[in-house]
Amino acid sequence: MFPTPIEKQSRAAQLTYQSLLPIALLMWLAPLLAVALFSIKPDADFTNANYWGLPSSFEGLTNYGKVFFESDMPRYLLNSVLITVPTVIGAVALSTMTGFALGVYKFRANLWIFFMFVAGNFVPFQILMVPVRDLTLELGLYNTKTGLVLFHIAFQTGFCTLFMRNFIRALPFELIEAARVEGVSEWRIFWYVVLPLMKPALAALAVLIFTFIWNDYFWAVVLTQGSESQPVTAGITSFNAQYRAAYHLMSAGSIVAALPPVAMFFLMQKHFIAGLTLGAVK
Amino acid sequence: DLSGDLKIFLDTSNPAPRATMEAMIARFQEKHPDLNIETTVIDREAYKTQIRNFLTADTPDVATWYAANRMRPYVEAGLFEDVSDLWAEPEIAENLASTKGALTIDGKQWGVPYTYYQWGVYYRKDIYEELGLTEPTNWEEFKANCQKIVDSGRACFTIGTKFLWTAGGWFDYLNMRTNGFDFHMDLAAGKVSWEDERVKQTFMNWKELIDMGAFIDNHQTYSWQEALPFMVNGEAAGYLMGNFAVAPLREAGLTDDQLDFYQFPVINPDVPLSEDAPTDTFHIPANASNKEAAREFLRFVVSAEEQTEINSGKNLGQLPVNAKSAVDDDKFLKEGFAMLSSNSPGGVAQFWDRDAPAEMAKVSMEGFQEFMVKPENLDKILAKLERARGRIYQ
Amino acid sequence: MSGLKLSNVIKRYGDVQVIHGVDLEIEDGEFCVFVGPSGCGKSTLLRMVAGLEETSEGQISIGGRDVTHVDPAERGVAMVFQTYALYPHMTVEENMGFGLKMNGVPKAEIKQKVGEASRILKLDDYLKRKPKALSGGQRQRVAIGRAIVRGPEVFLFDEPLSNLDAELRVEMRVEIARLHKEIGATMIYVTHDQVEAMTLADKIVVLRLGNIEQVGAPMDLYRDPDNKFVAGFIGSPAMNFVEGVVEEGGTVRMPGLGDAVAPASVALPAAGSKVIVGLRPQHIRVDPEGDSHTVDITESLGGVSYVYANAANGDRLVVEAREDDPMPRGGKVGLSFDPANLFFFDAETEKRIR
Amino acid sequence: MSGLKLSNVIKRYGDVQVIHGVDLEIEDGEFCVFVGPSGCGKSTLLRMVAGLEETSEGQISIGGRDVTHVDPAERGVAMVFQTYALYPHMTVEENMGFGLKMNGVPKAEIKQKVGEASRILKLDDYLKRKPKALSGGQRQRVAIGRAIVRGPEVFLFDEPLSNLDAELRVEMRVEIARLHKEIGATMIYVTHDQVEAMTLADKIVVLRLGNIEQVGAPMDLYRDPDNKFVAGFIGSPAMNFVEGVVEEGGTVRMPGLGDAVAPASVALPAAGSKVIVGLRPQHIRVDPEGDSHTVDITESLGGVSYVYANAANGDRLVVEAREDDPMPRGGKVGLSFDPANLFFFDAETEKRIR
Amino acid sequence: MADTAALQTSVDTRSWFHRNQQRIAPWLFLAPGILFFLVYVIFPVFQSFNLSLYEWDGLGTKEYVGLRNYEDLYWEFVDRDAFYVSLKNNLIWLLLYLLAIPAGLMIALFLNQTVTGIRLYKSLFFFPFVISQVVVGLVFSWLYDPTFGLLNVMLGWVGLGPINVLGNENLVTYGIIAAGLWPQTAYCMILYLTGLNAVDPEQIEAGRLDGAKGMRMLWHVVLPQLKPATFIAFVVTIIGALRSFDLISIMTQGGPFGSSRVLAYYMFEVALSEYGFRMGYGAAIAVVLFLIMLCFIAYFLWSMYQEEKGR
Ligand SMILES: Nc1ncnc2c1ncn2[C@@H]1O[C@H](COP(=O)(O)OP(=O)(O)OP(=O)(O)O)[C@@H](O)[C@H]1O
Ligand SMILES: Nc1ncnc2c1ncn2[C@@H]1O[C@H](COP(=O)(O)OP(=O)(O)OP(=O)(O)O)[C@@H](O)[C@H]1O
Ligand SMILES: [Mg+2]
Ligand SMILES: [Mg+2]
Repeated sequence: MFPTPIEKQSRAAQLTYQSLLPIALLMWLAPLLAVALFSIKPDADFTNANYWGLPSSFEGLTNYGKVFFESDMPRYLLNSVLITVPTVIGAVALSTMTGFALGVYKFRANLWIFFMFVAGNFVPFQILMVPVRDLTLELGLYNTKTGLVLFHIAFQTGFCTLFMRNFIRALPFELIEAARVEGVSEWRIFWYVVLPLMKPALAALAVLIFTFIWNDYFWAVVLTQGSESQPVTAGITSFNAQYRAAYHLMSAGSIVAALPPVAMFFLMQKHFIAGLTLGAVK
Repeated sequence: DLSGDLKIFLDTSNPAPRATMEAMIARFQEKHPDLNIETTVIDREAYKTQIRNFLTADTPDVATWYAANRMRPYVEAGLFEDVSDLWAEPEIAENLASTKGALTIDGKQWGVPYTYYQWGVYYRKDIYEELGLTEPTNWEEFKANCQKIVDSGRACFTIGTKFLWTAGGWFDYLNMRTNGFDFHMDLAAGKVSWEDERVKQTFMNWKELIDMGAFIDNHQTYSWQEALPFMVNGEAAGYLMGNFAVAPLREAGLTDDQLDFYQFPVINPDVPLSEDAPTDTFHIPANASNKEAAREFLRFVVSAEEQTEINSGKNLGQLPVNAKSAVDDDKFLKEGFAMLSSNSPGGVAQFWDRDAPAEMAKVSMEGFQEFMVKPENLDKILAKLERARGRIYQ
Repeated sequence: MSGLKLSNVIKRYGDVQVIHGVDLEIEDGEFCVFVGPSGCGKSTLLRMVAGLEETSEGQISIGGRDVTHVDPAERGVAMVFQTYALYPHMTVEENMGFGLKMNGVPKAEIKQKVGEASRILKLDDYLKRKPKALSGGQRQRVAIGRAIVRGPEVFLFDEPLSNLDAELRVEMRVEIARLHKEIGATMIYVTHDQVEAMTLADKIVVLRLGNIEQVGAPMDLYRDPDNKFVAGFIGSPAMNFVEGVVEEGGTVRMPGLGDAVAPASVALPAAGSKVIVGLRPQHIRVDPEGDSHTVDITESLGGVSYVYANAANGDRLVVEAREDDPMPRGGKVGLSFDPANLFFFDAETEKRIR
Repeated sequence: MSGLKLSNVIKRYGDVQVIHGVDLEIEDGEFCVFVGPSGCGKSTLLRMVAGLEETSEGQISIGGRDVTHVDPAERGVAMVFQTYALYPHMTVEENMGFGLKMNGVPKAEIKQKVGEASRILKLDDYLKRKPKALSGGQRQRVAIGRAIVRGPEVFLFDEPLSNLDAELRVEMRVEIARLHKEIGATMIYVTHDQVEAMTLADKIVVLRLGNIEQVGAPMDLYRDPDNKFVAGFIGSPAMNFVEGVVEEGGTVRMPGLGDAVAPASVALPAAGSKVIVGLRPQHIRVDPEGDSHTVDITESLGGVSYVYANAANGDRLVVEAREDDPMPRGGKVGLSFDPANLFFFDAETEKRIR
Repeated sequence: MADTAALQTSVDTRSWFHRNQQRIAPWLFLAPGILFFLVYVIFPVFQSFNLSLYEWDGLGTKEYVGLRNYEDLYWEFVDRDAFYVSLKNNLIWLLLYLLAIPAGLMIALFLNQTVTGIRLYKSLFFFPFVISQVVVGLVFSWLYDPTFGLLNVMLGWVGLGPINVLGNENLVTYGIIAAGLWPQTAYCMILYLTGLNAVDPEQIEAGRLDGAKGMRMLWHVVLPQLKPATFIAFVVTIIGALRSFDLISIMTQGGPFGSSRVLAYYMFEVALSEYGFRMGYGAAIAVVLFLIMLCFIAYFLWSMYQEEKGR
């Protein structure tokens, strides 16, 4: 292990390290803490220029209440969920299949198709903006959640395929051969043998994609408009436009918008790191 | 009577205007109970890009927009319905004559206005009184007032140029006062060089204010709303704005005793006064399906009663477009109405970003912002604008 | 009748040919072991029989049926992999029954067959466990159980014991031998372990560079190798080889063996030509009185010792000495042997001279 | 003078103690091998000598210098890891010279030392290659070279050959023995391979559960084990153990050996008490005429064969038969042995009864 | 052995599909993914190339203008206009964004311990990555706020005058990059943490015996082993830098006076913002951005190809 484990060092070093950790964390997360602080402050603190001090009164309930009951936030949140969840399911499903095909079968075009996905994944997505917007318009999906979901699924498939294929490559190939010798059809090998083994990858990928999609702003702006279909990232900007300079509300709104991926990450943390180790950093 | 569906798209997304419009539509619904009205309100900023999409696909029957150059691309693309027939009706022809020009392209009318508002200087009357100042009527007084305010440790004007257009307002006024309405319109139409001496004169006047510290610092990082607190707190004494600024200022606690308005003063006595008065409009998309109902709705909107109602102080708080309607008993509205109807002989402009083509508006307003921060870059900025002019108006 | 026949089987990967026309017949119920150095094509050949690799040319038939282009599942073979290839997410029971389940065998029948196999392999207590919770030997047994359950005509094993430690390896080896006795199916077994090959096989196939060098019963290969490669490959410690010069009168002089001259009752080449002479370590005795060789190192394993002795001409010989044999204490020694134990090989072709 | 001394060395991981006070002295230039079953603490002890694990209690001194709390780099030791631990991004040359470079040795000197080591290990042709482009045996040599270059007082090896295949293992084993002769440094070598331990060691240390069971020269342990554990651990195939009942008159009756009664010239416990009797496979002969045992399986390896015979009481014995010994053809056989070769152990403490 | 008879008879009755399933299966598995990807990613790339040869406002008909859009870009570049600024800023982004890699490594090394609660610390340190850039942008705008921002408060403590980071055309890009580095560093950190997990402990020990310590150990022994993590970190950072849009859009909208634009934002502005709708021109900018990115894509694919070949 590098660096030398702290428990092998002197007592003083251990103490220094133990006390340095929370300090470093505080500094690292200071901006976030500030927002959290803002979000429970009363309006008056800002007019009185009490930006960074302690809140003069605890207004968390009022502020968050306003966000939830007097704005479009709940609707944006719901939109985000309705966009993110189908995308995660769709992208993971598609890429599990492509990853399986590319990871397991040997055929001439294999590497080229794989490279197509990888290259596509790294394309600056701005180059897709105009054509995709037109395509979505033509399909009559402009400003619908479906339009956004379809695009996200397609675009994320690139990254997910890279991830899944590498993961499947790391599985022992004998498992598939064993099943073939036993007369299991290819589809059933996928379903009964490979899929159950991919659980960590599925979890890791789900978290990653959830984060990516939840936090997507660009495509939300390009493909949707208005509170009936925009996700929370775009919503928060119009929310902020509405409550311009109402820092306490903007903060509360931001925290609300940031919470789901954070929660998701916390819940799936273990799988996430395991999956990353196997899939991405190989 | 009218039947079928009527789809209305609105960009009046702020709470008060939204309620006003919804109430108005409800009244229209009452009149036409068989009509199935469907209203969609879209965020004002988003609306500006979304209109491109809904005019071609999933088209409503009525949509809000802005007059003058701002509607030109859609007119030229054949996306707006020609409503000259409405303007031929005596009711409209007589009462809406003053705004007809703003809605005319190629001799035809493409929509109807529903509100407009004056621009001018809103100022802190209490501070003026404290410093013994009066409303200026000419450039010298204007500057002298400003000097005194600056000396008292305040800024004369607050402004937030992050979204650029506020600087466009200053340019509108300085240029119209310096060179006159026609010159201003020629400039917007690309007929005059940006490196013209007259344009430079406008900027030199502006520079005088900048150099004396008339504007608040760091305005490039604020939006127009974020600049309001400076006025509320008394750190700045005035704000060149549209009448919509009154509501938030009042909301922030300024009473009518503290807040007042004056017309932007004369700079060049040789040119007649002209004003900015942006007009907001209703249009029928060319692809609309229920144009009959849409026309009826337009007639309804511009009717004298509705105009009185929706523009009243408790609603939009702006000026009615129908000559027959009453202006609300609000000191700013009255003053504005008087100013526009009697003290604007030079003409009425829509606003810089509506009068100039979008691309030019963007580039030039960026230039204005840069100029306000770095006046010494003027030559560079003008050269850049001139290059842009060469590209944009070909 | 489930014998196996390979006729002129060839395998190419792109341009490289790795199996060069193998002909082989394996009787029904026979235990056949493929041995050979790493990379010689053992696994490839086995996988071609299984159908996991396509056969480039030639024909494979199992039980008289041509299966050259038949799906692995339909060849009636079962395979046990070096890494066991157990499905980690299934219990032992599910692992063993998976193939049957996927082929639509009724549940009751699966249960009965799995039960039978687990009884044979003494896995009854572990049926509900996942592979992770099993020791290496138990996993290996499950892998075998999975093969048994399907009741194949032919079992294929690819170095099934190489992941076990020495002790377990011995145990499982005996187990596999017993299994073969019990179910009597044809088995093909790949290994590069001497001992496994010698002890398990009815028939050993020695492969080298994609060709068969010799096929035969273990002791036949040991006693009567066809060429130097087989002679050196079978038997541990490996056979010693020294140079020999044919002399007039059908004798061979061997400088590496203390210039000993041995009569050869075989068809030697012309006098003066060179031959290679082989002699197993077990067939040499150390003579503490001699001085033809220098003892380099002596390794004592308890029961036996290996003496590494260098001849004057640089040839190096290994001598296996028993506990009760006279042991050299370093320095010079002589070696003695029975000329009947000598093998002669052609110096060029390395073929045995008989 | 670079002998090594461990005094009451203890290792704890948190609450679990894994080394329980080991005392050991290793002479300068001695080749010492640690053996023992998996998990007994061999690696831990070695790593404590290297300084890679802290010593919880006790003292370690090298060449008379107390190094218990000295940095690994400053103990004058070099270590060869099981996985070689070559730096994959450096060439062979860089790998070997890295330690010197880190210690600021001038370039020319590094070059000279690396050259010397690579000559000894015959690595000259591979100096510019990366480890990836080397075979297992070559990698192992580089790992050893890296140790040699630093000219340490003590070499530490942790199962250095266990990743090589059988053939290479033999080759490298001989190489290490020769190396020890050539440079004469003190070496400590961990293995669980019987043969390596027996052939390489000057002194074998048998560990079990963090304790030393016995220390001694290989043949001493083989001939004179202190307890059943050592007796069973040293020697391959392992010693057979059967139950024995002490009879009046200093004899022992062994049901597992065909109810044979053997005289014992040792201090046996009271008549009627049980003892454990050990007998090595080499010391048994099959008697085809007898019928006390049933032959289970016979494994023939060429030179030797192993006969697995079951006694009537279920005891199972392994007999090593030579090529020229009479071989049973299955069925009933008898066994014969020389009572002098029997070992007796206390049934409770498993200590040797001498 | 009874089953084999059953197997035998079934051979011929099974369908063509069944017999060829190994050949067909990959294509069936690939079909939906490839279809989606072609329609939404691959074709649009070519459409963009095509569109960049047209002038189009998104409403009327397209007008073929050949390379005029590129010519305009060229002149913008020569005149040091928006395109030049965007390109320059993109390069600054590319360079400075890479700081996330050493920073992430440092934090990863700092956190690569096994004290109690370290897992919680690790995940808290990863937080910024999970948070939307929109929120990050907002938070940093407040941090930089010229009147009340914490930055100026702290500068005040050490007696330095207030600075308006986002209002200063020379500082603004660096200010936004600093905001972007925060989540990106967290990303690199997690990559390195997983990478450090995979470092061969025996090599570290060999290094210790060889007398390598601290920085020298890091440089000679650890970093070479972290190469895969570094590689991925490099790739995602480069891509992140070139794609940077959200932060600029939130924090400055490209301002003040366009000095914080990058290509990605500029093309959005040109093609889709309130004053924009020059689709062809936007596409031309995208093509330029694509060509820059292509260098990195090619490098990435090339090194992947090398690796695949090595298998
Ligand atoms: N997919 C492949 N492409 C090209 N060559 C291959 C492929 N698979 C195996 N080979 C080559 O075929 C030859 C035989 O390989 P095979 O795996 O059958 O050897 P083996 O005898 O099983 O060796 P080992 O004892 O190491 O398992 C080797 O030279 C190998 O390099
Ligand atoms: N870091 C650790 N924490 C707790 N226990 C440990 C640790 N390292 C080793 N042990 C325990 O110490 C004991 C000795 O381990 P060690 O690795 O020395 O065994 P070994 O004799 O080398 O075994 P093998 O032959 O398998 O290598 C084992 O029981 C092991 O579980
Ligand atoms: Mg193989
Ligand atoms: Mg160990």
